[in-house]
Amino acid sequence: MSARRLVSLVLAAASCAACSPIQSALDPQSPQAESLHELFWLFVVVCSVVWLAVMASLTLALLRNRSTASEATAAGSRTPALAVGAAVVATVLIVAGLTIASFLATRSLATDGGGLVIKLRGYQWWWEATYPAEGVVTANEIHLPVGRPVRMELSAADVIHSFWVPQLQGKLDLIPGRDNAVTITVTKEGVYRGQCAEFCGLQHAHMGLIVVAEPPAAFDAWARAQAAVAAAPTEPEAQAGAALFQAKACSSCHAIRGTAASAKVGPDLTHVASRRSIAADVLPATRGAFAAWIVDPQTIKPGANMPAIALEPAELRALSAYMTALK
Amino acid sequence: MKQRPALDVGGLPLHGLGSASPTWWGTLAFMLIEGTGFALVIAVYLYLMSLAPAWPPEAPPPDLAAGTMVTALLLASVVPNLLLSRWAAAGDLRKVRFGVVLMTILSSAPLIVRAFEFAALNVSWDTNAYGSVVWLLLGLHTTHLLTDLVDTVVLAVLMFTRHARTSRRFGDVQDNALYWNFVVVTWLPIYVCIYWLARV
Amino acid sequence: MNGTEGVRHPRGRDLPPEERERRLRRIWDPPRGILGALSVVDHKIIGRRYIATAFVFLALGGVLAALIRIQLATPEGRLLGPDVYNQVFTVHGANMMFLFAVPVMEAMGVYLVPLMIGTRNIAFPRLNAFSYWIYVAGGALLWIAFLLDFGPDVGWFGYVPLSGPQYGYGKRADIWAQMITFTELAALAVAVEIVVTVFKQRAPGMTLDRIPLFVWAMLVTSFLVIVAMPAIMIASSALILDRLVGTHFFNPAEGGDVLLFQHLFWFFGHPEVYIIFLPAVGMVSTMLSTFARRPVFGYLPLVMSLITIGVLSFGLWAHHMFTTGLPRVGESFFTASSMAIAVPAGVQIFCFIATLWLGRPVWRPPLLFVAAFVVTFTIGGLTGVMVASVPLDSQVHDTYFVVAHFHYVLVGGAVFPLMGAIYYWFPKMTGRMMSDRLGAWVAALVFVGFNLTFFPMHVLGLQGMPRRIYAYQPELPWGGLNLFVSLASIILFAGFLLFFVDVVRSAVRGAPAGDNPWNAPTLEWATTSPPPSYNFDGIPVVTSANPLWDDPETLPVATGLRVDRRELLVTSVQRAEPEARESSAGASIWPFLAAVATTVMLIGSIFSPWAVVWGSLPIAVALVGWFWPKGAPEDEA
Amino acid sequence: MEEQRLDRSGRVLAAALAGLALSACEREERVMRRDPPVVAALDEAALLPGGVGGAEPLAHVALGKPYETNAYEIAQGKRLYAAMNCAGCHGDGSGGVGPSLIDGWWAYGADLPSLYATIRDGRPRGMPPYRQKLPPDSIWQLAGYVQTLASYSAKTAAPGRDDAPQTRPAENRAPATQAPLEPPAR
Repeated sequence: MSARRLVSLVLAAASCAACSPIQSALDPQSPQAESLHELFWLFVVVCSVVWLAVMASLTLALLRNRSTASEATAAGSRTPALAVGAAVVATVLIVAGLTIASFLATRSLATDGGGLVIKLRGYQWWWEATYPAEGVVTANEIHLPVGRPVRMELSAADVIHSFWVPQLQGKLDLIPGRDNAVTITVTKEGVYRGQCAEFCGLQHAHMGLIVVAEPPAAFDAWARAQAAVAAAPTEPEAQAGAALFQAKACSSCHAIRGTAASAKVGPDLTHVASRRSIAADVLPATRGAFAAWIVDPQTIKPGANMPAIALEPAELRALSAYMTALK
Repeated sequence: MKQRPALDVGGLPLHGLGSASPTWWGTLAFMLIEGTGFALVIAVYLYLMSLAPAWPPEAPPPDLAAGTMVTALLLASVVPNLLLSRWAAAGDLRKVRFGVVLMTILSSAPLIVRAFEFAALNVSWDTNAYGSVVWLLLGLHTTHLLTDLVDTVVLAVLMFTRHARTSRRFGDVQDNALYWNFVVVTWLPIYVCIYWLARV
Repeated sequence: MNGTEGVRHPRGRDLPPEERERRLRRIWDPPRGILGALSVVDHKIIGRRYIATAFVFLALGGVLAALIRIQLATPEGRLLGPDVYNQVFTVHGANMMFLFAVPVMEAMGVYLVPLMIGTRNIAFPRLNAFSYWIYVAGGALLWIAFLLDFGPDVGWFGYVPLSGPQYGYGKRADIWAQMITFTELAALAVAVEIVVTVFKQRAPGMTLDRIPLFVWAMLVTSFLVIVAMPAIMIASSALILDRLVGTHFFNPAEGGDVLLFQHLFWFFGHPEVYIIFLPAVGMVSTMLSTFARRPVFGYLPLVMSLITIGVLSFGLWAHHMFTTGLPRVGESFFTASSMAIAVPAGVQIFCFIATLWLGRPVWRPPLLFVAAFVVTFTIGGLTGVMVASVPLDSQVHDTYFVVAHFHYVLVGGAVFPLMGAIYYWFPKMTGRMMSDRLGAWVAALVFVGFNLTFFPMHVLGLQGMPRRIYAYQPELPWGGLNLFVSLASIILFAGFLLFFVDVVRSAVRGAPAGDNPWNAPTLEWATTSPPPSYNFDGIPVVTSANPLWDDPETLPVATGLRVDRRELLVTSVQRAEPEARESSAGASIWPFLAAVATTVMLIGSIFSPWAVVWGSLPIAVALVGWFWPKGAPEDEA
Repeated sequence: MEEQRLDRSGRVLAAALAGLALSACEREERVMRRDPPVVAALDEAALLPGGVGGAEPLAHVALGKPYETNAYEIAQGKRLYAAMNCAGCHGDGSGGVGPSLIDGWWAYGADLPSLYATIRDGRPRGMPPYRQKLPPDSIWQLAGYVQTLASYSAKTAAPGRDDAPQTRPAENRAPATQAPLEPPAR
């Protein structure tokens, strides 16, 4: 039993080492996740010791009087009563200890909000991020400055979602009619992945979120670029795409700041090509992926609210060129 | 296995009354279920109240007249109800017949006034959550009034048939009286919730 | 007037045994024919039907589990689309909780409690029949809806707003909510019967400290049902009202609250776990004592721990809501109470081990399942301590870690003991033994298969895999373990398959069992296997906690019950002193008709609120028919 | 005799189940993706001159009229009603700048093809065309939803009410209890 447990843990460690740890609670990258991680291993060690002790006594008990005889043994002795009593006392102490450790960890998580505020709003099935002070609206990918506490203000537009980036912080729900907030301080540069953790309907499985932690200077540059309106495309094909975007159904749902398109139904696409992925981290933000997503979203994310738009091949090329140009 | 007679129960009565009757305990268990249900709906009421910025929201509090009258009628019915229970325990068929007929009338009266209570709530169930929860409270209690009335009517009819003269039937009358007391007692906190918590 | 004197009724003790048996059979045997089968009120027949039906639902739920494992074996699985997958996992969960786990535990109680306490039928036998039919109707509602692509797709927990009027399109969520009404109605009915049976129908002399532990467990469970189930009925009714007539219980824009639903759901949902687990503890205690060949160690601490768990279980509900942002004070309270429940659970495990330590274990299949239970459940209990901690839970909540945790608790803690219990009581129910050899194989396959399937899920959860996802992207590092889990589940399925094979084979060709094949100490073994329709010829008189070990040859009995009507003994609550000879209701078609009327009303109310009004009339008629005296000897006293 | 009766009741039961199955499938099926040719065919409504009245596209009939009977499609229509800002002119359905949609009085016909044409091509005095703004299947969803708003007979499927402030009794209390109003004065 213990061997199997060990193997599994080794297996876990191995699988973490083998691939990039992009969404794992076992690879903490912020003080908050770090303290959760320490607490986790404390619990694992204590629980394993308890379990091994129980298993050892069970094995001994089973093997001690191994017999097929059918007579009942004489009434019990004092030893087991004492042992059971001691075990109960030990349980009480262990439980009390773990409870205290858990309270201490909770306290260590409580941090004051920093200067940066991000409003994260959950939609079926994507995330909208607003930086009120910086004037940035984006979707499915948020950038954070390293070392600065960030206050995430969580709200839901439709059903309950849950914000969870395991490497950075435990999860917290986005609940219609209620406001939640959580503070994160990322200490290491990197790209982290999160995912909606509360069942939210058809595409709950594909509601990813990318978190990019970068040095403050890079973050400021990013925020400035994101706050700007979209530059008019220069290539003729992309220009044709821009016209199509306004004429076709795209502009009924999406906004591109700096153009007439300002609908708030779907994600803001002003700088969509600057993101690492599209469709809530389902496809990379490449031209081919844009085309695939525009022409047949329901095969990629069945049930998503993006309808398929009938387009001529040339129109599709133009639109995807335009999307790719929205850096 | 071989059997060895160790006890003769032949002399015991064929039916126990009160706590010796399984039906009595069953009634108690159902009262526990329904009491929990009432308590939970009251908890829902208090929970929604604690969230609301104003209570009742956007509506005048319920008018007192009908609800208070129902309360008075219910409380008044307790006395004959207890008498009926005592007559049943004594096995006095004549008085029990009178009692069940009286209780049929006494338990339909609050039901009639209850109809006016819904109008006196000043809010519809689909106006807001406050309306929903007061309608639920009142509806749930009305269901109990109604079921107990049907039960009393059936029992009243039964007491005039050849099945009346058994201790089992007198037990039924006692259990029904017990249940009516329960219906009255559960009304009191609901009455306070609906009519008086909306005024504090 | 109460007929004690007056007419001389025939008494059992005055007759020769054969004649007594003939007369008892004539009044207690169930009626024949289709109508007779629908009128049965014998707790053994209803219990058997209940158990068999629950196992059918287990098998059906297992098929859904297999579909889930095939879908998740590879990244972006293409077997099921998101719509079907959501229905599959919802129906799997709802089916296992509401149609298998709770009913099967109550069914074991329905079958065993009257036998273990030495009475002839359960209290309110017609209510028992009604309960079974309502349960079948609820199960049929869920499964027919699912097969018609109509199945609920909102999770077994049905959180609003996803299940609410705006996002729960069509009638799928209503099916879920109404299925709950059906099963809870059935469960509440059984709980009332068991409470009253244990309180009032125990054999003379069975004082509180002589009640078998399984009966204690069922008693505590029944109280949990009585107090917990109204919460879910209110939650599901409020949901239906929101969806059907436009109330606003859960609409934040009109003063409602979405978390209110979660509070109500988990006020039921957490005790629910113990409703499933406590009977299993009772089964383990009973089997352990038989196969350790000594009375169970620590009777009093075990009873106290059952009661403590029952009470504490109501202080835990919010630990399912740690990620909703509850106030800190509340979280601390719920953390402390959730962890505290580890203490009584620990007491139970320690007493079990001490029993084995003092006894001479006999290696028959039930003991194998008990061992599997201790090993597996302890892991589930310890991961339970982990999820009770708010900070830890914020990482593992709604991930595969929790999926692993509750399968360890529910399968390890309840299904393993249940399978052992089937091996243990199968001889009593059918008169035939199940196979020791196959039993050992079943235990080994299920134990190994279960742990290989579910242990890696802890790791998957920590690696960030959320629950209830129909697919995952190949870039995420979960492919290997998921494939491993899916392959390992084949072993688990093989174990269950072999179990069903053994049940069917033994029912047809098993070796005859005899009255007491395990040399067990409790009263159900004092009668024949299977027991006659009247359970006991003479009502046993109890003088100790393990009556059959005191004297395995002769049974002290109470005599003097009539043989011309269904009669049983009512005793006092505390000391079980005889109080009355009570009649027990005979077979009747009315409970079935009442169940049909109720079914029509409840299903109709999914579509129109007026169904409640018009549907109540036939129910009232059926209930009057049910309770109206027919002049049978049982009706008069 | 007994057997025959069982046989007959079995057949009745089977027929009832089959009927239930059909209606259930119709009502609850969720088709998330329609093939592009089907979507194109949905645009081919044979309208009478003037764009009022006419035959539905054969494709809609062949699909089993999902936009009238399927809960999911109607709910999608409701979502689009909010997303396309229909409320900007029609309010919650009771009208505003644009005419009311719940009074049962339709200036351009209450049948689905006419509603489709109204949304797709627009109408004089302010109703903009959505031909370029929505694909045909989305317009059908919207038309199906709008039709339920003024429905005076129970339909097999209705949209749920929104979790939003309520300005009028919810759709799920339909059918409305009042008779169609008199046409508004011009």
